[in-house]
Amino acid sequence: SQNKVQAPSPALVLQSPALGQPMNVAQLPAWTAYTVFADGTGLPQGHGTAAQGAQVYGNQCVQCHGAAGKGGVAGAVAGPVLPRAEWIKSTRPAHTTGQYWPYATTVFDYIRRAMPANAPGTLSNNEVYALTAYLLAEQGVIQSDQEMNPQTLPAVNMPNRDGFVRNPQVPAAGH
Amino acid sequence: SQNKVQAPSPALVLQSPALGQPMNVAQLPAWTAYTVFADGTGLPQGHGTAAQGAQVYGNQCVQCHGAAGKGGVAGAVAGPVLPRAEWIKSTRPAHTTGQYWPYATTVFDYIRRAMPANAPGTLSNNEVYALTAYLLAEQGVIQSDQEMNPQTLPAVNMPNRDGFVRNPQVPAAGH
Amino acid sequence: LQAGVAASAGKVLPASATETNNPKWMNGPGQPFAAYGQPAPQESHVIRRVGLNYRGIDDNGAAWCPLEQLQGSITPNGLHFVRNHVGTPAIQPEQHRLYIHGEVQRPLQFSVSNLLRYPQVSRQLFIECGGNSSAGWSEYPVQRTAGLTHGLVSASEWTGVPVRLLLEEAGVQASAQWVVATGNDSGAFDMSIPLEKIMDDCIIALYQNGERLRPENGYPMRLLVPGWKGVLSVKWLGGLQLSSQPAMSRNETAHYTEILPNGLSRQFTTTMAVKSLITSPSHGMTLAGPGVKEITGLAWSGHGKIARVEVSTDGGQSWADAELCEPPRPMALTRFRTSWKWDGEDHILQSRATDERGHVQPTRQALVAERGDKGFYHYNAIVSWEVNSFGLVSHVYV
Amino acid sequence: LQAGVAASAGKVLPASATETNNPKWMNGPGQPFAAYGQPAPQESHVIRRVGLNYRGIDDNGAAWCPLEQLQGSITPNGLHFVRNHVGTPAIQPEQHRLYIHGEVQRPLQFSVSNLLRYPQVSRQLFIECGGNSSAGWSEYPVQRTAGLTHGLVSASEWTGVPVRLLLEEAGVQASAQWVVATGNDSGAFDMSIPLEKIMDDCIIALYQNGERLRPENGYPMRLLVPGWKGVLSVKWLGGLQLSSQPAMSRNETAHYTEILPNGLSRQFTTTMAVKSLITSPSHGMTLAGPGVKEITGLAWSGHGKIARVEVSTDGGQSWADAELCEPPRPMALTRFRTSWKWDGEDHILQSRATDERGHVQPTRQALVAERGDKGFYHYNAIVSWEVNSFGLVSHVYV
Ligand code: HEC
Ligand code: HEC
Ligand SMILES: [Ca+2]
Ligand SMILES: [Ca+2]
Ligand SMILES: [Ca+2]
Ligand SMILES: [Ca+2]
Ligand SMILES: [Ca+2]
Ligand SMILES: [Ca+2]
Ligand SMILES: [Co+2]
Ligand SMILES: [Co+2]
Repeated sequence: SQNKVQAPSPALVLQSPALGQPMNVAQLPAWTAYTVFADGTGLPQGHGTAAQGAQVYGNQCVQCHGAAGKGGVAGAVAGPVLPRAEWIKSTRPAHTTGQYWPYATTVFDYIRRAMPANAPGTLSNNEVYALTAYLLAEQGVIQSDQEMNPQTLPAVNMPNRDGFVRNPQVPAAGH
Repeated sequence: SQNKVQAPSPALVLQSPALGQPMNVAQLPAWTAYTVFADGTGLPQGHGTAAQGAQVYGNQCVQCHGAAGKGGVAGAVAGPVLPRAEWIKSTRPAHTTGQYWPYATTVFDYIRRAMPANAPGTLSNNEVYALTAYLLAEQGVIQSDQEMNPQTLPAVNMPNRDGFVRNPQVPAAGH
Repeated sequence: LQAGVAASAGKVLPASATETNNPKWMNGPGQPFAAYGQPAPQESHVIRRVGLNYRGIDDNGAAWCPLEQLQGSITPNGLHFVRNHVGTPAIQPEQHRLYIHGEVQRPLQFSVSNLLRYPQVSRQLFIECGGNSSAGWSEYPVQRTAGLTHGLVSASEWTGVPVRLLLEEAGVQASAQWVVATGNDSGAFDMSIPLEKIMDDCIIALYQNGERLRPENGYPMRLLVPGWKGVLSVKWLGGLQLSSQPAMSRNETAHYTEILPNGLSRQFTTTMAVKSLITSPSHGMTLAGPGVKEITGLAWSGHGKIARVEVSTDGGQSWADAELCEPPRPMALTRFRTSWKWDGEDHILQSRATDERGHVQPTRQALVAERGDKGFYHYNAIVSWEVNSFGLVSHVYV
Repeated sequence: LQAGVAASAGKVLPASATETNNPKWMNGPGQPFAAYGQPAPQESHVIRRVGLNYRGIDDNGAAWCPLEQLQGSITPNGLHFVRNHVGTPAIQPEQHRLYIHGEVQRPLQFSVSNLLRYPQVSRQLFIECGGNSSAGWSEYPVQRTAGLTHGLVSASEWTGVPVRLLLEEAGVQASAQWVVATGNDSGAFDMSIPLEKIMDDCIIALYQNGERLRPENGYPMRLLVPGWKGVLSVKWLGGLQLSSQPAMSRNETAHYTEILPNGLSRQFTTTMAVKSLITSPSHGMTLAGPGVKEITGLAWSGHGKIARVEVSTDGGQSWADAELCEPPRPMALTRFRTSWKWDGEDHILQSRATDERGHVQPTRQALVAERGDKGFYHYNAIVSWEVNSFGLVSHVYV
């Protein structure tokens, strides 16, 4: 503005009323507490396998994402994983988890926060680990008997992990 | 704007599409044709007296403006006419037609365009002349037997004719 | 760096921290899309306050803009103030015409669809009723909200056709000095505007904040007379009659004239003077205990841009400049703000605006001294809100 | 001068000229006042166009702003574009909280009523979805209206609390470089924004065009990230988590990333580039015969103010500057206009914007050459509308 404070009287200063209330982070609601970062920060205790995940998937996901995650009304959540040079040749290269997503933690985080779309927040942490294991094993990204837990999940070697360049305008820090 | 046309190509010039359609002013609808000016311009042929006006008033006006125009739900349209020096002493000086309005033509014009408020545009020109005569005669501004017509109406000597000073920002021309 | 290597650095949360304790609105898909959106149901108290005159017809009165509930400098279309004499006409746009006649070379008529094809201009402009803030003339300070006292002002981005273009097309006769604008409400409301002003900056407004203007604000078109009293911005515009003389219509003789101390009345008042108002804190609010408060309000002037707004918390003894939000635009509302640390004592809050031509908003005392005690229109004095030690805010005169 | 003396000079009209031939809406009192106004029923065709994705839930999709039916540079709140993933949550404001946590000294929670008491700022800003105009990437020119192709952009005067104030209150830890913003839709939509941008100019928006923001636009509060892709302006904001690393959420990895010609994908794109669009004449309109036409449209840039808009009527061979309406504001929509005398022949209309930093809107050819054929987001190329000899306007590539 062209008209900044020139000679404020003592009582007139631009400042904050400081009305924020201190809080115990252990009481944060799930939707904001459960951000899972790529290095595993934020992952809850728990574990699950592809076999367990296949069961949950068949009950709660298949109706929207199809058999083995290969696509239904809501699109594929698992797909073939092609070498990048081949993948890029398609007109509309697939963005499926195994092919495109750089971090396995993101699969866990997104399923936990948003899926199943008609009843989000109803899965247990073990179910989310299991579903993540199931989708990754279906795509050959992990062994079909590998358990997903707070240690193994961030260590998964996602095929497209090095497929991204970052806009230099944002911090380089953090994965 | 900071960015006016600098080097317009031949086809690009700011101009009007000129889509107005010529018209015959005799066919103007009443609501815009019937502006009556203070010198009488715009008055239609016709005439009426206070006695005739009293009848129309009793049928179509009295329910809102009260007996003899002295006030009903919609306020007074006729009132006592006080000398200005006395009038100005009241807390809220009356704006009634005889006391305050500078031109009799305005009374005609307004009744014709807007009254009766529940059915405007239903009065004949003769009825409007008569109603104007009635309200003015009630207030002693004209004789009770004086006919109002295109010649007499603009000549009425309204008590507050010289009661106005004009904002110098507007043209001095025209009454 | 492999993600897995860093995993041990990650803080793993106990399962309990992530048990779902989400609010109920997160349990499943939300509301569907709406073709035309509406405010939140929880904001249903943010409405215009309708004041009816009960004069034998139902719709003579005003709907006041709830200024103290709003922010920024644009009025949402649903809350723009309305002053109607005989209700909002249900105009069929395809049957509506604008007639230009009187002292012109070629009388012309324009359909709405043809006018929509003209070059247009867009400007953020306030409209203020000449009778806004008339309660300020009362002997004792009226105890009503800011909106119910000063809410006959609103601002929109208006888009429309410069009237000049249409008058040039019709050919103005040398004798013409006035333009009589007539509306299509059932009272055929008419007002006279100097030709010079019309040619200078008046527009036939077709759009308000991006969309076609609303019925109660003049659909399908209204005149917009920037910075001048609102009654001149004739709604439901249908006629522009050029003339060497003004119409001397009922609303420019019997009303919208001001009785002066000398017993004469000022006629054809035009510009809305420089003015400002603190909208928060304002009458009826309660401050929740001592501490830092935002003081904010609106300033405007029919003469041009707002140059400065000062705020006082001691009834006008000392002043400090407030911050003006975004570069002020001429004849638009300008939001001002400042912070104030309330000590819990009695205080009188005031704002004082100055425009780019150097006009300064007067005290109530000065205004009444100049204009007398019979005023009704063009009240622009400094408004005083008293905060008492309970934090209650009321209207006072100082 | 007595009025009567001049009376003989007055033109007296024959009685026939004043017989009542008024339109029916003038026959009696009109509609009563409304507490909250609505558009004219005759404008009921001016609506957002809803495009659903039919992905197993009802409300995943977008509602497109009908740009070609609007004017000026403000979008009315009811027509602001909407991009929803899982519908609009029915948030109870008194139960809603904003949590600030992560790498801060003091985790804090804020109720809506407390946030409303903070100092605020008001700015006219556009929000544009990163996927707006994605149809431009298609091999053949998509034949859809301007709004249905480019209508994921809108502009409002947003008022809200600078996020900086709240973060300073919480105390930012030196390690923090990102802020993860989470919404309260049922998908808990989250995006990471650089802390530097947040501290610079981001606001917690509480008001939109003067009134509280609408449910589908984020009620009771949304993040506003000026000039950057719209998905970052997280709606129904509930959490701000400070962190040394970004969340790498689904929507900043699997989506809103751009596949480049070399097979890699660009991540964390930010600024919406300089762009413009002729909204009239545009696809689907018909010019009513040769003559003067207004060419008008919108220009914007996430880098700052629009400095210049040029218009071509010959497919980009020659250009002329258009008029910019009101002084452009940074990261707002700027309306441009010019007049064009159509000769009835085939013409290709284009607009080209330049911003104050000197960025010039590229041709489609240049954009595709740089970004390849796998693009979806951040399409800002010059748009070409062809007017054929029948006056029909369609979308072409040149
Ligand atoms: C009622 C329909 C529905 C059900 C059931 C459902 N989903 Fe989804 N899913 C969706 C929709 C819709 C989206 C896209 C949401 C968006 O665009 O924001 C989606 C997206 C996803 C994605 C991200 C895909 C991508 O490429 O971005 C994953 C992963 C996913 N779902 C996994 C699951 C799992 C696991 C389950 C079962 C626990 C499940 N979904 C059940 C509708 C469903
Ligand atoms: C149904 C109610 C109603 C009826 C019937 C009615 N009026 Fe009115 N009258 C009003 C209202 C309401 C106003 C004020 C309108 C406004 O403020 O714009 C008014 C105003 C007037 C005024 C202007 C008063 C002033 O000081 O500005 C005059 C003169 C008038 N009426 C005359 C008449 C006459 C003559 C008739 C009968 C032909 C009539 N009225 C019938 C309601 C009515
Ligand atoms: Ca839940
Ligand atoms: Ca007024
Ligand atoms: Ca006191
Ligand atoms: Ca009639
Ligand atoms: Ca986006
Ligand atoms: Ca052709
Ligand atoms: Co790492
Ligand atoms: Co004379």
